Amino acid sequence: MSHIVLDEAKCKACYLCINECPKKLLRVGSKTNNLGDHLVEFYDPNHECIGCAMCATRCPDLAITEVYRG
Amino acid sequence: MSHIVLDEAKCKACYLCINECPKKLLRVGSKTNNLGDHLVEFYDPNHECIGCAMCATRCPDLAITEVYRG
Amino acid sequence: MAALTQIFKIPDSIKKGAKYSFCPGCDHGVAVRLVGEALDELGLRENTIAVASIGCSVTIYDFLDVDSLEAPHGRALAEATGIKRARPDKFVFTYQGDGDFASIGMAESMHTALRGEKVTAICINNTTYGMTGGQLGPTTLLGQVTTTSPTGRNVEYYGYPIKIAEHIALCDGTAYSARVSLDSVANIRKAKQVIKKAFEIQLHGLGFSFVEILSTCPTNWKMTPQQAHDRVRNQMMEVFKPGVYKDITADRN
Amino acid sequence: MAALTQIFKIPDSIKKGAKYSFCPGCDHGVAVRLVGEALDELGLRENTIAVASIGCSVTIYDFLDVDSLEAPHGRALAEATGIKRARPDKFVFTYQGDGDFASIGMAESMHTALRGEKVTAICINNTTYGMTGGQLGPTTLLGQVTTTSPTGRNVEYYGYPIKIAEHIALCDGTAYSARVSLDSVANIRKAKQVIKKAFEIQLHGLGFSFVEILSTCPTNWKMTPQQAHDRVRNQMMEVFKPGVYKDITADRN
Amino acid sequence: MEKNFIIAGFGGQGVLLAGEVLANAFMMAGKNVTWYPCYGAEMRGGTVNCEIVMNDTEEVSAVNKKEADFVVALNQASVERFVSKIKKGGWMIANSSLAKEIKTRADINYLFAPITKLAENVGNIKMANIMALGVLAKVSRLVTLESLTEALETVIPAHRKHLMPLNLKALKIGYEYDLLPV
Amino acid sequence: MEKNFIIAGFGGQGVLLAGEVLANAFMMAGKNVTWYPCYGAEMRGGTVNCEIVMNDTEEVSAVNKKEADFVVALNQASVERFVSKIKKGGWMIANSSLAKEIKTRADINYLFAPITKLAENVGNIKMANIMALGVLAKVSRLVTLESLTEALETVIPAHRKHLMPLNLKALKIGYEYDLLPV
Amino acid sequence: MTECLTKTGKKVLTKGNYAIANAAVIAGCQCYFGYPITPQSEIGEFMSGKMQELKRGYVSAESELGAINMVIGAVSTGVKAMTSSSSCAISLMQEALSYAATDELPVVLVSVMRGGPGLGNIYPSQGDYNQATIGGGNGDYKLIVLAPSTVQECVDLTYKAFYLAQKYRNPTVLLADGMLGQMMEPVEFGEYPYPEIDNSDWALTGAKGRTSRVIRSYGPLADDRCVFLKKLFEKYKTIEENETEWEEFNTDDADIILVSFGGPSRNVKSAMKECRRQGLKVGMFRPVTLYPFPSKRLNELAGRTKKFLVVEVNMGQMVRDVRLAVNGKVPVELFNKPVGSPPEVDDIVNEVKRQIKE
Amino acid sequence: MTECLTKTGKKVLTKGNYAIANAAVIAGCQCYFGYPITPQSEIGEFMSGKMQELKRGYVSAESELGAINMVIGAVSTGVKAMTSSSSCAISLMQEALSYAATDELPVVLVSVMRGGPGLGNIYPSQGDYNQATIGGGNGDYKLIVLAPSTVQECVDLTYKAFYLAQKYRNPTVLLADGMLGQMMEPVEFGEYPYPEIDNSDWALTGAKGRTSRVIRSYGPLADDRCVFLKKLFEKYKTIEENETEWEEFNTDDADIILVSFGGPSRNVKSAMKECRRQGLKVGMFRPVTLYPFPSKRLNELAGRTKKFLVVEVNMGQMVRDVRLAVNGKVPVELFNKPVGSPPEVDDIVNEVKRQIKE
Ligand SMILES: Cc1ncc(C[n+]2csc(CCOP(=O)(O)OP(=O)(O)O)c2C)c(N)n1
Ligand SMILES: Cc1ncc(C[n+]2csc(CCOP(=O)(O)OP(=O)(O)O)c2C)c(N)n1
Ligand code: SF4
Ligand code: SF4
Ligand code: SF4
Ligand code: SF4
Ligand code: SF4
Ligand code: SF4
Ligand SMILES: [Mg+2]
Ligand SMILES: [Mg+2]
Repeated sequence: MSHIVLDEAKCKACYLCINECPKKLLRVGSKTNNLGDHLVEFYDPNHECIGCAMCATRCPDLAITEVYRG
Repeated sequence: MSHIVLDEAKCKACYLCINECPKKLLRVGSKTNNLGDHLVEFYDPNHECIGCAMCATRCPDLAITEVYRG
Repeated sequence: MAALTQIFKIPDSIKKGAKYSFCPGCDHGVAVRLVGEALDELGLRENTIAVASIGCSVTIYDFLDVDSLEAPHGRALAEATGIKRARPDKFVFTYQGDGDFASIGMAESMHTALRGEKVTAICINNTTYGMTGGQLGPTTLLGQVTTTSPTGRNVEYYGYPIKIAEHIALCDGTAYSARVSLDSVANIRKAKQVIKKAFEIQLHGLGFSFVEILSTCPTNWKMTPQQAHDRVRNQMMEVFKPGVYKDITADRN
Repeated sequence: MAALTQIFKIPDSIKKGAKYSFCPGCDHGVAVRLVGEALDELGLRENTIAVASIGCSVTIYDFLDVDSLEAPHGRALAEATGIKRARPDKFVFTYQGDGDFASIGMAESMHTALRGEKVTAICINNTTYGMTGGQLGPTTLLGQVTTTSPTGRNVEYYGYPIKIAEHIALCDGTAYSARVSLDSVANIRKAKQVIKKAFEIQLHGLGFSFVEILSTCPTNWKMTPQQAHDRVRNQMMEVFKPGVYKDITADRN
Repeated sequence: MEKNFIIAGFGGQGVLLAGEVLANAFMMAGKNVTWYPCYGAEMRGGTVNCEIVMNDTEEVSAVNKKEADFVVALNQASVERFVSKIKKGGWMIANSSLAKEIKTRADINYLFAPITKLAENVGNIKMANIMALGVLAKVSRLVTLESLTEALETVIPAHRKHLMPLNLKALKIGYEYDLLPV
Repeated sequence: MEKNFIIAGFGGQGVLLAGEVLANAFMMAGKNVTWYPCYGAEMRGGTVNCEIVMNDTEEVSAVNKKEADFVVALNQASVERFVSKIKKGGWMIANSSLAKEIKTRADINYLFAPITKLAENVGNIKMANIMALGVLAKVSRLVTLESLTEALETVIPAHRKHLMPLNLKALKIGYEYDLLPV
Repeated sequence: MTECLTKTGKKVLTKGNYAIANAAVIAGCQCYFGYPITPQSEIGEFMSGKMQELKRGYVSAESELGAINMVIGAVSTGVKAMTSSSSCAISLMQEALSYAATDELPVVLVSVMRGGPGLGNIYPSQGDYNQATIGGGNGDYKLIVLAPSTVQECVDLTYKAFYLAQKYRNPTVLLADGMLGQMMEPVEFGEYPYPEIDNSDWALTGAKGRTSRVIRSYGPLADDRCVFLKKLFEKYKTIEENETEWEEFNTDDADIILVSFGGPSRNVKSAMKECRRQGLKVGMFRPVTLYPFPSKRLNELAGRTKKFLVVEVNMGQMVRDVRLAVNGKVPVELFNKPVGSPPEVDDIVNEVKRQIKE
Repeated sequence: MTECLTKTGKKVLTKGNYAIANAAVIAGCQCYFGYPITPQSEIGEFMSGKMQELKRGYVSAESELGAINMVIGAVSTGVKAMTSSSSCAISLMQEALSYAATDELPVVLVSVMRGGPGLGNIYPSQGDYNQATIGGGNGDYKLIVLAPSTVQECVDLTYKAFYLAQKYRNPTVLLADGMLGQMMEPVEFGEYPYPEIDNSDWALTGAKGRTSRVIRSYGPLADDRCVFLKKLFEKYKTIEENETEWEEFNTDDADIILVSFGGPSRNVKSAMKECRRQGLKVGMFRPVTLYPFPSKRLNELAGRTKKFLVVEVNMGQMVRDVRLAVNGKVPVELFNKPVGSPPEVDDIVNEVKRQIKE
C-alpha cells in the first residue's frame, strides 16, 4: 500500500506539498509548531496514495522522509 | 614641401618608423642616445616625402612631432 | 499485500536527522537535498570536499555529511581551487548564493571557469542577498523591490541583472554550464539530472562545471512559498532561461 | 612653393614636451596618443577626469593633460564609477592594462558594464603583466612563455586566456564593446575611430563603452618592436579577433 | 528614577514593535529611553526580545541589564527564560494563552492574561503585542494610554494606518483587563 | 677584514651580473659576501649599480654603505655619481671609453681603461662588464682570476655557455691591462 | 524607514544605523556606495531610497572593495561621500584606505563592529579597534577614528566625521558597534553644525582654465617619499594637537579610573556611578577620538590615580594604547568580554572591587 | 633561475627571494598560489617552473584575494602550501588571514615589504610591521611573524615558518623586505630540519571511514564564541612561552641597547660594533619572532640598561612594542628612516652618541 512517512518535527508548515499531491492527500492539520503554525498531515483514508513522491520531491525541509509504492 | 619634424630628445631608437615610410626616408643615424643606441634621422635629399604621416602615426614616443604636406 | 518499493528516502549524504535552518518553504532545502542525492548516486560522499559560501548557503555543512570548508564571502571557488590543486583525486564542489558567486566573487568565479578548474559550482539564484535581509543583488530583476531598491530596480541607478550561466559558458575552461529551476516537481527532477551531469563532468576531468539554480526566498520576497514559485516561473524564468548553455560532451552523447 | 598643411601634430591633450617613460617601441605610447587625439577632437580635455590604473599605464597622468586619479590595482572602474556618480556631467574614462582590467579587477569591470555605468574603459591587452616584469596574465596566449610560464602556457596549470571584449559585450549595460589592434598604421587609424566612438557613446549617455587594444610589450616578450607587431598580427589577432562586438547605436547609424 | 522592561515572545509576535511603541511613549512623555534588541543568531522561530530602559534623570543608560523591573512574556519559552531576571518586587506579565499559569517565584508579582485569546476576540491575533502594552501601562503606571496612542501614531507606517483603530482597541482592552494579580 | 665595491653603469651594461660574478668569486674563495643591488624606480636607461661587501671575519655585513673601497664605473654618469663615495685611498676604476679621464679627487687612486673599446676588440661590446672585473682583480688583489673563472662557470646560464671562452678572454685582457695608474 | 528624519529641534526615536545615515544626508553626503552586511545594512537601505529621492548618488556596489573605491572616486572630485560596513568586510578595504590616506582624500567610512575574527557572528563587539586605529593597510598612515556611545552621538560624530575628513583631507572612520547600530534612542538632528570646506584648490573637476591635477599614491623615488611621509606625519601631529576628544567623570580624586569607549562605555559609566554610590573612589575616562588617542591626558591622570582598569568587548586592544599612554606610571589592568553585549554593570563593579583590593 | 638549488652542504650564492622559494620547496610545500608584485615576483617565478617540474600545485591566481584563499583551500586538506606578496597586496589578504587564524589553518605567507602607504614604491621598507603583527583583519587573532635579517635566515626561517604553522595550526608570516628579497648571499639549504606534523586528525580529506569534518569561522552564538576566543588565546600564550626568539649582543653592560629587526638590523649591528670600537657601551637586541615579541626579555634588560634606541625603516612601528615591553622603566627612543635602504652605519652611530649625551 503506497504511503509516505512524514516527520512532524521537521515540517515547517510551508504547505508546498499540499498543492503537489495529485490525490490531495496532504492537508493542514490541527497540530501546531512552536510558531503557532499548523503542521501538515497525510490523510489517506481511502488508500489513494500512488507513491509518486511528488510531495517528497517538493518538500524543502526533508519532512517527508520516505515514500513507498506498492 | 612635405616634411616631418623629428624631436631627437624623444626618439628611443625603436626604428618602427623606418619600415613604415613608403618612401624610406627614415634611417638609423649616427647620433646616439645615452643608452648608446643610434637615433633615427629623416633623410630626404630629393624631397620625396609625401606627408602621409605614416611615420608619425606609428611612432610610439611622440618623437615625430609634426608632419606637413604641401 | 503487495510488496512495497521505497521510492524516496533522505539521501545518505545528508546527516541523519538533519533539520535545516532555512526559512519555511525556502528552495535552498531542495537544492541541498538534490546535491545529496547526486553525491549518493555517484558514490562520492567519502571522497568529497565541499566548500560552503557565506549566505544562507553557509550552513550546508550542518546538513551535508561530507568534509566541508567555509570560504569567506565570494571566495568559495578560490578555496575550491586550492583544495583541488592540493588533492586532485578529491571531488570538490562549491555551494554558493548568487551574490557570493556573481557579485563579490565575480573575479574568482570567472577565473576558475577560465582556468578550467576541475571543480563544480552550484549557484543558488534567488535574485537577492537572502541572508542579510533581502537587498538588491547582481541578479535582482528589473523592477524588483528589495530593501535597497525600495521603488524597484531601475536601470539608471542599478543597471542590469547578470545572466550567470551564459557568462560562465563563454569561458573557454568551462566544460558544462546550465541553468535549472526548482519551481515544479518536474523541474526539480530535471535539476537533479543536471547536477549529476555537472558532477560527472568533474569526475571525468573535463574542466569546470556549473549549475545555476533558480530558487526562492519567500521571506525576503515577502511571498508565500507557493507565490514564490509562481514568481520563479512567471518572472525569473523569462529572464533567466533554463537550459544547458555549454556541454563539451554534447557531441559525444 | 606650395602652401603647407599640417597633417600631424601632438595632441593638445598631451602635456607639452611630455616624454614617455615607456620602453622603446612600446605601443602604450601610441594608445595614449590616440586617447589624446580623441579628447582633442571631441573637445573634452577640460571636462575630463581620467583614472589611471596600476601597470605600465600608471604614468599616463604624467603625459595626459587632464585631471587624473590613480586607482589601486584593479579598481579603476570602481573609482570611475564613484567619479561619474559624483559628477555626472564630467567625461570619465579609465586607462588600464589587461591584468588590471581582467584579472584582479574582473569583478569591478564586469559590474561596471552590467550597471551600464556611463564611463569608458580603455584596456591595453599586451598578454602579460608588463610592469612587474612579464608574468603570465589573464590574456597570455596558450603556449606563450612568460616568467611564470617558463615552458609556455599550458591548459592544465593555467587554463585559457580570456576574450575580454566578448565578455563585456555580453553584459546588458554595455553600449559599445570593441577590440582594435595597433599592429599597423591602418589599424592604428581604425583604433582611433573606435576610441572616439566609445567616447561619443559616453557623451550620449548610452551606457558603458569599452575598447580593448591589442598592444605590444617588446621588453617582456624579448622581441624587437617590429617582431612584436608581427606577433600581434600573427598570433594575438588570431585569438583575439578585432571587431565591434556590441554597438547599441548600430541600427541607428 | 530608572525602570527597565523586557518584552519577549516568538518571532512574529511583534515584540520588537511593541518595545518601539513603548520607547516612543516614554520619549513623548519627556523621558530618556533606550531600546535595545536582543539579536544575534537566534533562528527564525526562536524567541525574540528587547530591552527598554527608561530613565528620567540620567541621559545615558546601561543596557544588557542583569535584572528587569517588568517582563512581558508572550509565550512560555519567554516566561522560562526571563523569570529569573525580574527584580525582587518586579512584575512578570505573561500571556496565559501561550504560557502556563505557574508561579515559580514568590518575590515577584505575576499577572497572567490570555492576551492572544483576547486579541483573537478583537479579530486579529497580531494585536497581542499592543494589547500587552495596555496591560503593562496599567500595571506599571509608568506610561499613559495617551502617550502610547501618540507613539502608535508615530510607529505605525503609513500603509498600515488603517489598523490604528484596531490597535487602539487592543490597547484599551489590555489596559482595562481585570488586573487583580492572581 | 671588510672591503666593499660598487659596480655601476647604465642598464644593459651588465653591472648586476658582474657584481654577481664577483660575489660568487668571493664565496668560492671562502669569504662572506653580500651582493646588494640598487633598485627602485630608476627608469630604463638610467644608471644601475650594485654593492658588493666582502668580509672574511664577520658573517653579517651592513649594506648601503656610505663609502666604498672600490668603484667600477662603466660610464660617465656613474663616475660622477660615485666618485664622492670612495674611501680615502680607495680606487675609482673608470671606463674611459664612456667617461672622461678627469680626476676630481686627489685622495683616491684612479684607473682609466678604455674598457668598452677593448671589449669591442674582443668582438663583443657586452663583455665590458667582465673585462672590468679583470681590471678590478688586478687592482684590488682581493680576488684571483681562478675564482672569477669558477664564478663565471656558475653564473653563466646553460644556454649562454658558448660565450665562456669569450668571457675568459675578456677577463684576461682586463687583468693584463697596463695598470699603471695615470 | 526611508523617510528623511526631521532636522528641527524635535526628538525622534531612531536606530543608530538610521541616525548615522540620516545625519550623513543632512551633512551633505552626495554619494553613498555600499554592500550589505549585518549589523549595519540599514544604513545602505536607508540611503538607497533617500539618495535617489534627493537625486544624489547611490550604488549597490559589487563588493566592499568596489564600494570603498567608489567613495575614493567620488571624494576625489570634492564632494562628500561615504560607505559603511562591518568587520570582515572592513578587512577588504584596507588597501584602499591606505591609498586614500596617502592621497589625502576625505573618505568617510562607517564601521559597525560585529563579532570576529573570521566570519564570526553578528553580535556587538569592539574587536576592530586595532583595525581602525592602527590599520591593516600597508605602510605608515593614520585614519581619524571617532567612537560614539549613544545614538545621539552617532548623529553628532557623523557630522564631525564629514567635517574632519574634509578639514584635514584625511579618511575618517566612525567606529560604532552592532549595539549602537541596532539600538534606538531619541535624537535631535538639527543642522550640520560645521562650516563647509573649500575643496576647489585640489579637487578633480576637469582642468578647465587651470593646469591639470593628479591624485596619486605612487611615489617612485625613495627620497621624495621620505619627505612626503614626514609632511604627512606633521599633519597627523596637528590633528593630535587640535582634535583629541574625550570625556571624563570623577577623575579628580579617583583611586581607580575605568577606561572604556563606544557602546560598552555606557555600562562602565553606570558601574562607575554604582561604585561611587557604594563609596568607592572610582572615575571614568572615555576616549571619543580613538585616533588621535587622548594619551597626553591619560598620562596626566596617571600622576593622580593609582590604577586604570580598561573595559573592552574584545580580547584587549585599546588597553595597549592606554598602557603606552600611562607608560608604566601605574598599573593598567584589563577587564574584557570577548564578544557580545557589554558586560553587566554588576560584573564591572565586582571587578573594580577586586582590583581595588589587589 | 628555476633550478632547484642543492640541498647538500654546498654553499650557493642566491637572492633572498629565490632562497625563500627554494627553501619552501625543500620544506615540502605542495602548492604555491600567487600574483606578481615587485619586489618579490621572483618567488612566484621560481615556483611556477619548479612546482610543475615536481608535479606539485601551482596557480597564477587572478589576484591576491584569490591566492590567499587558494592557500586556505590547500592547507585545509593537510598539505603545506603558501603564497607570497608585498605591502599593498598584503592589505588585500586581511580578511582571509582573519578567517585562517580563526579556522586555525597552517597558512604560510611571505610578505616582502616595500615602500608604502598606498602604491608607494618598490624600495625596501619596514612599514608593514603593524600589518603583520597586529593585523588589519577583523577581530582578535594573532599571526606568527618571523623576520629574517640575512639570506641564510630567509632559508632557515622559511623552514621554521612551515613548521610553526603546522605545529600550532596558525597562519605564519615570513616578514622580509625588498632589501632581503633582492640581496644575494651564500646560503646552505640542507634538509628541512623539522619533524613532520600529523594532520590526520583535522584535515579535510573526504569523510572516508570517519565522521565528516567542518572547518568554519562562523560562530553564531556569542557565548560559544567567548569560549572559543579564550581557547584560541590560550594557544597564543603557549606560542609566546615556547617560540619567542631573539638575538642579543653586548647587552650585559650596555648603557644603551639598539633594537632593530630584519634587514636593517645588519646596519644596526655594524653600528653597535663601531660604537664599541669607539669605547661606547652599546648593545643590540634583534627580535627574530615579531609575534611572539620578546617583551619579557626586553623588560628584563630594561632593568639593566639606561635607554633603548629603536631603529626602523618606517615611521615608528616596532617602537610601540618595545615601549609596551619596557613599560616606562627607561626611555625608549626612535631613530627612523621613513623608507628605503637601511640608514647608513655612521648615521646610526651619530644618533647613538647624541642619545647617550642627552
Ligand atoms: C566580505 C563580506 N561582505 C558581506 C558580508 C555579509 N553577507 C553575508 S551573506 C551575504 C549575501 C548573501 O547573498 P547570496 O550569496 O545571494 O546568498 P543567499 O543568502 O541569497 O542564499 C552578505 C552580503 C559578509 N559576510 N562578508
Ligand atoms: C594589489 C596589487 N597587486 C599587485 C601589484 C603589482 N602590479 C603592479 S602592475 C601589475 C600588473 C600590470 O599588468 P597589466 O595590468 O596588464 O598592465 P601592463 O603593465 O601590462 O600594461 C601588478 C601585478 C600591485 N601594485 N598591487
Ligand atoms: S506520494 Fe504522491 S500520491 Fe502519495 S502523498 Fe505524496 S504526492 Fe500524494
Ligand atoms: S512541504 Fe514539507 S515542510 Fe512544507 S508543509 Fe509539506 S511536509 Fe511540511
Ligand atoms: S610623412 Fe610619410 S613619406 Fe614623409 S617621412 Fe613620414 S612616412 Fe615618410
Ligand atoms: S618610431 Fe619614433 S621613437 Fe621609434 S625610431 Fe622612429 S622616431 Fe624614434
Ligand atoms: S532568507 Fe531567503 S534564501 Fe535565506 S533561508 Fe530564508 S527564504 Fe531561504
Ligand atoms: S614593460 Fe612592456 S608594456 Fe611596460 S612599458 Fe615596457 S614594453 Fe611597454
Ligand atoms: Mg542570493
Ligand atoms: Mg598587460
